[in-house]
Amino acid sequence: MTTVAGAGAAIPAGHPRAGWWGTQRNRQLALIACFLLPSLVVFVLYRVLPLGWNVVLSFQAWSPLKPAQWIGLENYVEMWSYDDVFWVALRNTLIFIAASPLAIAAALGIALLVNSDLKGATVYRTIVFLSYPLMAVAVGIIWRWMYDERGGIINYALRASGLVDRPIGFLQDFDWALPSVIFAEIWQVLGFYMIILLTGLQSIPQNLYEAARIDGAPAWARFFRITVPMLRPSLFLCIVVGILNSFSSFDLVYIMTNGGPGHATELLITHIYKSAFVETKFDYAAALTVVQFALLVVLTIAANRAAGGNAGAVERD
Amino acid sequence: MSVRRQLVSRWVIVPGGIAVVTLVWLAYVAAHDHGVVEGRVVDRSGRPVGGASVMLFERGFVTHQERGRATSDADGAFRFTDNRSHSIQLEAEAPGLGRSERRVVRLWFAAQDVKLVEPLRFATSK
Amino acid sequence: MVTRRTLLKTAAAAAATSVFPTPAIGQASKKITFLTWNIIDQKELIEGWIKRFQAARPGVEVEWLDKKGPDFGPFYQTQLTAGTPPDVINTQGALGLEYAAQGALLDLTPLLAKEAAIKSRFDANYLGNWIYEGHNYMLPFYITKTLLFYNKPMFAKAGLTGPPTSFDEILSHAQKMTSGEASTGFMTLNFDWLYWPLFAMNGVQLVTPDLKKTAFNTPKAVEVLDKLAKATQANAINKISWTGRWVEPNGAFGAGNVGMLHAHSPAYFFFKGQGSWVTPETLGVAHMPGFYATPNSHGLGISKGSKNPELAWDFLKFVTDNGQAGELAERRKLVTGNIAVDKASLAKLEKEDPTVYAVLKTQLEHTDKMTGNWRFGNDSRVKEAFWPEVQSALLGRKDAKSALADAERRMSRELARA
Amino acid sequence: MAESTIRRATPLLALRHLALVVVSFVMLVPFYWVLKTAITNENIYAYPPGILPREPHLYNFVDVWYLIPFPRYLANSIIVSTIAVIGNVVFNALAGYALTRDFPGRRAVLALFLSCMLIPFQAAIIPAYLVTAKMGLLNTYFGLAFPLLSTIVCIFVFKAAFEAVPRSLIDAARIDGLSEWRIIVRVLLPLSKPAIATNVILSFIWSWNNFLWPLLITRDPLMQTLPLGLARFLSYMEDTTGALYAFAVMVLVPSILVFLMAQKEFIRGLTSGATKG
Repeated sequence: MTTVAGAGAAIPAGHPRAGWWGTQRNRQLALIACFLLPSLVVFVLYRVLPLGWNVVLSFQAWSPLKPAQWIGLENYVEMWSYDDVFWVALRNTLIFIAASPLAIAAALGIALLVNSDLKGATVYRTIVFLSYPLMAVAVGIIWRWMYDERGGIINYALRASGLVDRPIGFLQDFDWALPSVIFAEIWQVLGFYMIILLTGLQSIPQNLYEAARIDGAPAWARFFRITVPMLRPSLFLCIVVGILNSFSSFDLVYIMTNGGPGHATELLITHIYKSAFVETKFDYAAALTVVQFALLVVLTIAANRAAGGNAGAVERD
Repeated sequence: MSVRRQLVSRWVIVPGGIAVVTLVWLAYVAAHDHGVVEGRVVDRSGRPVGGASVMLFERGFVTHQERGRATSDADGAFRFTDNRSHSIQLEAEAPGLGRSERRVVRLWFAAQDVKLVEPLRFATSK
Repeated sequence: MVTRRTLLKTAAAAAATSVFPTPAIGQASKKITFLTWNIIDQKELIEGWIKRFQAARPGVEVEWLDKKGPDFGPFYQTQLTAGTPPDVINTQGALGLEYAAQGALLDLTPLLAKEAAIKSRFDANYLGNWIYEGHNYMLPFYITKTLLFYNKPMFAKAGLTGPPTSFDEILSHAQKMTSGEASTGFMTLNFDWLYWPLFAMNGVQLVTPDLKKTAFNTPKAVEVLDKLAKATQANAINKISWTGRWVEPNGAFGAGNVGMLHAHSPAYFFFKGQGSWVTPETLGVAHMPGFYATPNSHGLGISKGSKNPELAWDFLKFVTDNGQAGELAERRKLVTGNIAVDKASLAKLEKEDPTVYAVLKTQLEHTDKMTGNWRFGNDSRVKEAFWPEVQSALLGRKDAKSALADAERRMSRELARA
Repeated sequence: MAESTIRRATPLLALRHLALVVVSFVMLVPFYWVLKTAITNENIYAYPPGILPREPHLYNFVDVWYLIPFPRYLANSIIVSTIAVIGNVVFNALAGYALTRDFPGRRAVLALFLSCMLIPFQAAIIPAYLVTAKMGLLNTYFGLAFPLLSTIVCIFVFKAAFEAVPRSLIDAARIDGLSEWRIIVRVLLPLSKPAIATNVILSFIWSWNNFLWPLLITRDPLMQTLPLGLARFLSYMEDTTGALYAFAVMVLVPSILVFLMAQKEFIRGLTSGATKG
C-alpha cells in the first residue's frame, strides 16, 4: 500500500529519478498507482475520512455546538449493556442479510434464462430490471400501500381467493413486518443482481462450453464446472451487495415502517439515523456506525473466504 | 471507433431524436400560449346570458386563487387573454341567476389557448 | 472517443462555471436565511413577505429555504456543524426546545422584555409552549392542538346523542359504532405525543413536575393502557391509530366509516379533501373529555449562530405582526396565536365557513388544558424511550404492565442522562 | 440427435417462458400501481382498491412539470449524472485493471476498497459536507457528482470482466509491444462491453436518484436536482396524490432509457466471438 501511494505521489510530481524510473517493473508500478489514484481520492474523501470521523467521535461526547470531550468507551458500554434496541436492530440486520442469498439464487436463475437466445429475452430482462431504477421513496410508498390492511391489493387478493378470512396487517404485525419489508427490498434489488450476473455470464468465453459439449458433459455439469466457477467474481459481488443492502435500502425501510411497529423492523442503519438526526446523539450514532462497520467487514471477509479469496478472482492461464 | 460509427450509434440517435421532438413541441407551444380562454355562458334552458361575470381561478399548490374576471357579451361569449396557468377553473355569476357550476379546465401547457366546447351553465334560468 | 472527450470538456466547463459565481453562504453582510418547515404551498405568500421586507430595508437580502419534516433535521444539524445555520427557523412541536437545549437558538426573553407590545401579541399559553428552563426561544408562527372530530350519521345510527364526556364513554361509544371491518369507532393520531390526552384525562402524569422522574407507571396507567389495547383488539379502535402516520387515520376518517377522530385542526382540511360526506351537518366537532389537547404548533426562532441577529429579530416581528399573520390566517385558514389576528379571522369565518370556524374555535379554547407538551430538552429521546413500548402494548405484543415497566426503565435512563 | 434435442427442447422452452412470465408478473404488479396512480386522482387509501384506473388522464404529468421548475432540475440532473457516468467508466476501468495486476500492497488496496463500500452515507453526512465545503464545491455540479465519481461495485464489475479475458490475449498484446493504456483501450475494453454497459447503467441510476446528498449541499434552488422535487409532492397531501407517482415515473423514464440503450451489450454472442482468439 505505502509503496503504491509513494509511487502515486512521485508520478504527478513529474521528476522521477531516472534510475528508479529506468526499470520496466517500477514504471509499471507507477502506472498502476496512477490508475488507482482517482478512485482512491474519491474514497478517501467520502468514505475513509468519514469513517475516521465516526471512529474518533465514538469515543467522545459531542453534538453540534458542544465542544467534544473524550469519554472513553461510554458510548459502547451504553450500547452493550443498556440499549436493548441495538440488539433488536442487530438481529434484524442479520436476518435482512441472511435473506439475500435467496434473492441472488433467484436472480441467477433469471439471468441464466434471459441470457439465452430466448424469444423476448430483452423484454423479460427489461421487466425484471424495471424496479431497480425506481426511486426508493416511491417503492416504499407503493409497497406500504400494497401491504395495507384495508385497501391493500395483497389482502384484497388473498381474501378474494379465500386464502385468508381475516386481513393481515403486514406492516403492523410484529411477525409479518420484517419479512414483508425484506420481500419489498428483494423486489427492488432483483434487477440489480440480475444485471451483475448477466455481466459475469457475458464474459464467460463460449469456447469453454463448446469444449465441454464436445466432451459430452451434460448441462448440469457444464453449469457446475464452468458457469459457477467462472461466475465466482460476480457472485461474490452480489453477496457483498446483499450485505450492503442491509443499510443501502435505508430509504425503503424508513418509508415503509420507520423501524416499527415497536422495533420489529429496526435495522442498525435506521437506529443509527434516528440516533443521529432525530435524537441528536451523533456521538452514540458514531459508535453504532463503527460496530455496524466491524460487523459488515467480518461478514465480507467471510464471503471473500467462501469465494476462494481475492474477491473471488478466477485464476486462469 | 470511427467518428461515423459514433454518430450513428444509439447514444447519439436517441438523445438527438428526443432533442428534435422537444424542439418541435416547444415551437408548437410558443405558437399557442397566448393565454386566451374563450367560452360561453348559458342559463338552464341554454339561452345565452349576457353581462354575467366569469371568474378565472388559477391552481395554486393545494388551493385555487382567483386570477381575473371577464364579462360575457350579449350572446354569452366571454374571453380571457391573460391566463398563465396550466390548470384553471371557471365559474360564472350573474344577478338573479346565482353562480354556475365550477368548470375545471386542465391544459397541456401553461397559458394554452383554449375554447370551451361545453358552455358554462347556470342551474336556473331567467 | 470524440464524443467522450467533448463531454468531459463540457462537464469540466459546467463545473467551473458553477464553482465561481456562487458566493459562499452568508457572505453578503446584510443577508438572512429563513428556513421553513414544509410550507412550500405558500410560496407566493412568503415570497411576497420577503419582497415587502426587503423593499422597506434597502440592502437587505432574505433567502428562503423550505424543507420537509424528515429532511429538516439533517439539513439544520449539518448547517449548525458547518457554522452556517439559517438565521430564522420554523420548527414543529417540541423540536424548537431541543434545538434550544442544544444551544442552537437565541434566547428571545430579553428581546421580548424590551418590547412588551410584541409579547402581548400572542396567546400566553401558546407562547409558553416554547419556554425552556424559563426562557422564551420561539414565537408562534401558526398553532394547532388536538380536538375530537366525529361522524354524526354514524353517531345517529348507533343511537348516540352527543360526543363522549369521559374516557370510558369514548370506548363505549367506539364499541357501539364498530361492526367488524365495515366500521371502526375511534382513531387518533399518534406522533408527537398527540395521543396523550387519552392518558391525561385519566389523571396519568408522564413525569414529575420538575421533569426529573417518570411518574406514569401507576396501576391507573396500566388499566388505561390495557383498556385501549383491548379496544384495539376488538377493532373499536383501529390499529392504524397506533401505526399510522398523518395520512392513514385522516384518510380513513375521510372514507366515512370511522366514528371519531382525535387529531389536530389541519386534519380537517385533509379529510375534507378526501371525504365527500363531510358537511357542516354531518361533521361533529368537540373537545376531548376534560378539554385536554396536545399542541403541535409551529414556532419561529433565531439561530444563535446568526450573523445578523437584529435583522433576524426584525424579520421575526415582521412575519408575526398583524399584517403578515393575517394573510397567513386568511390563506391557510388557520390560527396564528396572534390574538388580534385570530379574533378577526374567526369573526370572518363564522359567516363564511361555519365548519372551519367551529374547528378553529376549539384551538383557542381551554388553552390552559394543553398536555403532552412537557418542556423537555430531549423530547425525541424521551419519546423514543416511551412510545415503542406503549405501542407494543397497544398492539397486543406486550402486556400493559411489562410494557410500562420497560418504558419506565428506558425513560428514567434518558431523564438521568439529560 | 438433432431432432431429439428439438423434441426435448419444446416443453423445456415452455417451462422457461412460464417461469419468466411468473417472475414478470410479480415484478409488474407494484409497477402497474405506480402507473395507475400516476394517471388518476384516486386516493390510494380508498377502499375497496380499484383494479382498473378510473377516468385516467395525463394531466398529473403536466402538473409535475409546472409545480417544480422541472426543466431546470432535469438539466441539473442530466449534467450531474453525465459527470458521474464518465467518471465511473474511466476511473473504474483504470482501477479495475490495476486490481487485476499484481503489485505490492494489492491485497491492502483490495481490502480498502471493499471496506470503503461498507460505510453508510447516512453516517458520513456531516464530514462529507464539511470536506465539500472546504473544497468550495457547495452548490456546484462537480460537488454534487464528486462522491459518486467512482463506485466500488463497478470497479469490481470491471475487475471481474478483465479477469475473464484470457491471459494469453494480454500477453500476446504485450509481446506486440502495446503499452498498458493501449492494452486497456484496444484489448480489454472491447471485450468488456457488458461491464461498460453495467457501469453506465448503475452509475447513472445512482447519481440520478441521489436524494440526501443534493438535499444537503445545494442551497441555491437553481442547482437542485430532480429527486429534490420529491419533497414538494410529499408536502401536505403526503403520498395520496397522483402527481407524486407521475413524478416518480418521469424520474424513472431516463434510467430505463439508458438501460434499454445499454442492454444491447447483454445479448449473448457479441463478446464471445472475440474471446475465442
